[in-house]
Amino acid sequence: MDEMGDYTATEMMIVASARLLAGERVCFVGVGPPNIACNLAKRTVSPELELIYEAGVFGAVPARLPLSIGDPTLVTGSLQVTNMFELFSYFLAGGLVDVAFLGASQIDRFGNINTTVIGDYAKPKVRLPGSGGACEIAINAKKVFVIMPQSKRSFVEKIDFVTSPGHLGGDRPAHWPGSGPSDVVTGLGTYTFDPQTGEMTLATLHPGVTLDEVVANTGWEPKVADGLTETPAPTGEELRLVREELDPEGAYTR
Amino acid sequence: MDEMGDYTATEMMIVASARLLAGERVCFVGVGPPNIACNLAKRTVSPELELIYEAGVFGAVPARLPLSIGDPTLVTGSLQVTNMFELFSYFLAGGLVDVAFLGASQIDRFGNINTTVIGDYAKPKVRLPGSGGACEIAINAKKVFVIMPQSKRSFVEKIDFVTSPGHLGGDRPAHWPGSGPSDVVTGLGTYTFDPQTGEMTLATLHPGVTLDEVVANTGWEPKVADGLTETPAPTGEELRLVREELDPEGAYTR
Amino acid sequence: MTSKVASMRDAVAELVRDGDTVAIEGFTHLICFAAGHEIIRQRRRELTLCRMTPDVIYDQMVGAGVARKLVFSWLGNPGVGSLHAVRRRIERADPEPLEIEEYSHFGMVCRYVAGASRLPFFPIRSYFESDLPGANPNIVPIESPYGDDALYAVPPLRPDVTVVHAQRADASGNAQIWGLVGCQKEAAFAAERVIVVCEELVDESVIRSDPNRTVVPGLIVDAVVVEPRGCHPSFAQGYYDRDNRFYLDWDAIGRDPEAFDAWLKEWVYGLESHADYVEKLGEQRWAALQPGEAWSEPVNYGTYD
Amino acid sequence: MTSKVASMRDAVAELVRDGDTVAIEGFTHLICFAAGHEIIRQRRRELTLCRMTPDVIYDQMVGAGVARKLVFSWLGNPGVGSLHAVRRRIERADPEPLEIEEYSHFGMVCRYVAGASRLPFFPIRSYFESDLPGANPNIVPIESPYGDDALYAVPPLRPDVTVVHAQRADASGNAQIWGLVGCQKEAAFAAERVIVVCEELVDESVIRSDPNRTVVPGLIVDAVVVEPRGCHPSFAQGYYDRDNRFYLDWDAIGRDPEAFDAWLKEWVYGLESHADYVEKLGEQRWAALQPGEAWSEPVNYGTYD
Repeated sequence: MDEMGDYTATEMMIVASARLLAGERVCFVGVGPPNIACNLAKRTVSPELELIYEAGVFGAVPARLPLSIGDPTLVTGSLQVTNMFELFSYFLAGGLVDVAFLGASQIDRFGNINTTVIGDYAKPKVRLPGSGGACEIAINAKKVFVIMPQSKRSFVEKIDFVTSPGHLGGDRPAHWPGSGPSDVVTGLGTYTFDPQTGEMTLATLHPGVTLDEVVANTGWEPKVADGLTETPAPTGEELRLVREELDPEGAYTR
Repeated sequence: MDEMGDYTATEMMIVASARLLAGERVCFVGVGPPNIACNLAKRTVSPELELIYEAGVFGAVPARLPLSIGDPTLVTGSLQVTNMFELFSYFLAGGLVDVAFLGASQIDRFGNINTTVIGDYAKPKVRLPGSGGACEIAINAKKVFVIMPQSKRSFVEKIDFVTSPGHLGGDRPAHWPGSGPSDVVTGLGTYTFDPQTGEMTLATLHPGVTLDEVVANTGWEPKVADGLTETPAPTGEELRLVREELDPEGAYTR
Repeated sequence: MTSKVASMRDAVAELVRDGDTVAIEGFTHLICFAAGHEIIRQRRRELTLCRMTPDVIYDQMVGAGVARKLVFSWLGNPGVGSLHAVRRRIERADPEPLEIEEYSHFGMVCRYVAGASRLPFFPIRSYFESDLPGANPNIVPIESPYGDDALYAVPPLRPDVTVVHAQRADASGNAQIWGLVGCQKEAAFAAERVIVVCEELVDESVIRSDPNRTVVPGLIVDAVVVEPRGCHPSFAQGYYDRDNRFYLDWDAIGRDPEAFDAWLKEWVYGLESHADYVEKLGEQRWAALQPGEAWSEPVNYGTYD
Repeated sequence: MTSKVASMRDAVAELVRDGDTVAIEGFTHLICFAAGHEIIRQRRRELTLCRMTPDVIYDQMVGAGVARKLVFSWLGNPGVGSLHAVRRRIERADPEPLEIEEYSHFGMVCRYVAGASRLPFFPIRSYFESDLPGANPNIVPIESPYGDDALYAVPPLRPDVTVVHAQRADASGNAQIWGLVGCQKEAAFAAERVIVVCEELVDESVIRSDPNRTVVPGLIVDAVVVEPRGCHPSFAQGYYDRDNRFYLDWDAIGRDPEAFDAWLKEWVYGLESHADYVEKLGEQRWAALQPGEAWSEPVNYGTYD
């Protein structure tokens, strides 16, 4: 699936996401690729990273890769389990989260996210899961990394429903607790946001991906950084960690 | 101290208070005489009574009489310890408390209570402890029993500060969660409140106490029930329980 | 104290009524599928089902026709995908419409807190510039009385019945949970009636040996049901693992209405009780879900006399 | 992880500054007198001291002159009577005035919750027709956005420093408490800086054996001070009893300014550290405070790999 040289598109996304965590301290994390990225970062660029799982666990040491956002392996041997009220009130709204990962079914050029419906809310074409904690994460985490697959259906001019606010129309209020999405990682490249206009800006292309491919998979005329570069390919050590330690069964990465 | 026949005024107050608990289910209790009254009631008129201590303990089985409102003997062997937020939010404001005991430094004829200051708030003659949980107990407990010593200084026409609302001027709003004080027990007698006017009404005189004594120790013209009777004296069994089991050192009762 | 121990059949028959608002809570952990199945078996109707994460249990209940309405914050099969029976009703009114009332996780949690505290609203720092308040008029803007700080309010949620599954409880319903604790305490205190289901019925002295571990006090509990393995395919920390295979398999079952009906017939209507379900699942499956041992370090509460 | 273990002297020197708002919490239980004494010893000034129940520790601190202001909800020597040093300053500005800001217990608790949650206010069902809102203009009426339900709001409390005493903690500050838990968790999360003081420094593996017991995560902790018996005359469940005799004796000491000063000189200024205080108190006194054993039943978290 999606082979790119000797690694998959998902492996590239996970590795690129992990590298973004260099220098970060506290990360709010769900399961799936963000979980692998965080645990990769702890073994590489960010050994002091502290993880808070949305299920209410701090300092987890998972012995296996969880399928669900809640799993007993996140609990056993962790430092603290907390109830949902305290998790959202004290950890998240309390301002302890430096960065959080969000996924998206649709995203627009300002990083506003839809995970609620495709089509009309009252009569949806596709009913998606909804917010979960995403809406309050998007508002309260100091910054947000988005990991998602990229296509014309997901990178759209206008999202069908704003589940989680990004930079709005470029005018996200400065007094909000968090500053919104800072980075987006897709199967094609990585993006940052223009600090003036709040517009998503292509920063790197993954190895083998062309700018034309990005344009063909973006629902608007994408802004491209002046110094567009290539995403450094995953190193052998990064791939080894992902394949042998973090996702040995390849549930997410193959 | 205050000998009345072969029992003390405090013993009479405790026994009279315990009897009020007949038929009650959930009682919010502090330490001192109310604690003894509750534990006496559990052994006599109200074996199914459930006690919630203000320190955050449900189902305590104290092995000794605590001096303070918080004591390790309340915790060991109890059914649940809860934090202060949940105690006040879920147990008290949540409406689980059928009856609570309050003390008072001053009370007026409508059962409004002062435990804050004697004199002016900004320049008090005597600075009292303040509310603690009393203000929210007075509002949220389904009903309130007041235990206090009686004198012209404590039973006053106008209290210096309303810490905890009683029947206001007789017009306590019916939509408040709790219905306010239903009974007052002093060293002289017991009182109920007129359901129409909210006025405190002398219901019984403790054995050996005269109406004149009550009048001399009340800061207003006290209302007296038509069927004023004598408080039944403590039984031998009640006294035995108080003296041998509940307060063997006589910390509160002698 | 009086024992509140009852069979699941009797507890559901007595305490869950047509038209009730019902919360079977548990954040992936301790989701009481046994209670959900019994509600299906007794063919309750017109329920309003509340859960942060409806999970497969509400897919089963909604597909079985017990619910008129769903109140939730994240609607999916965790780690797998969609709840197809729920989606059919929302997207195509198939076989009938399903009313929904949607929040975020923080909103749902605070609705339970408000319900438990008898607060008329709870203020939270969320929903700014989201379309959620537009989709759900119960989410309203509110100002701080101390300045121009703007928040949103959510209304209290007070279920008629909350079901809490605990690892251990005594006969009065004092229940202890470890591992993920979600919002069970809040959902229980918010409810009019509470059913505690437990893996193990223990003597009161076990509860009393560690009162800080008690999540639900017997004070608010109406019935105690002893139902070992009652959460499958969800999990009970220290008792059995999450059956991820079931969740993965459910995707195909839930997607196909015929397979869905056949599954219900075989695993719910065709069985008398959860004990039958446990037996039918088979010891081999249970053995694979058996965790190893990792015991807590005990603490001394001390004696004081 | 990096160790945060420090001496009480260094922790107070570095983390408690003149003019700070300080909360040494604990509802009768786990009140860290050792921290209070060190603050007195280092002659901090102009502090705003916050506690639900100021207790004897704040009587000592207020009488010693460290505080400009007191924020509280119940001002007394529990089970005994008054805090005389505090009363002298409030009633007679003796030797100097003391500013006060007064709430009820529910109000104080919810101020910490609001502080921990970064909420600009917290709504509570209290203060109706009480004179407290008149005495404290920070307690203001508020309406529900859903109707004419009236409540009162209290503002958030965000201490510069919160001190939490725990039975056990690891070197990163992950702290576990059992027995009365008061509002320590909320006060810690609400604070800018947190000092964890513990009876026992334990290996991280002890904390990890029972993550549901952790009250304060190391994430928010700045220093860990190992100070056995650091709560006397308050108590530590399972470690030492409340020293009621001390509380009773304090009445006469606090009542007499000369006796008060002599006590401070003998028990605080005259000693280098809490270890000296423990020794000076004498083993006979400590032996009388030693509880018997009442161990919690352990629970299995299970292993999953």
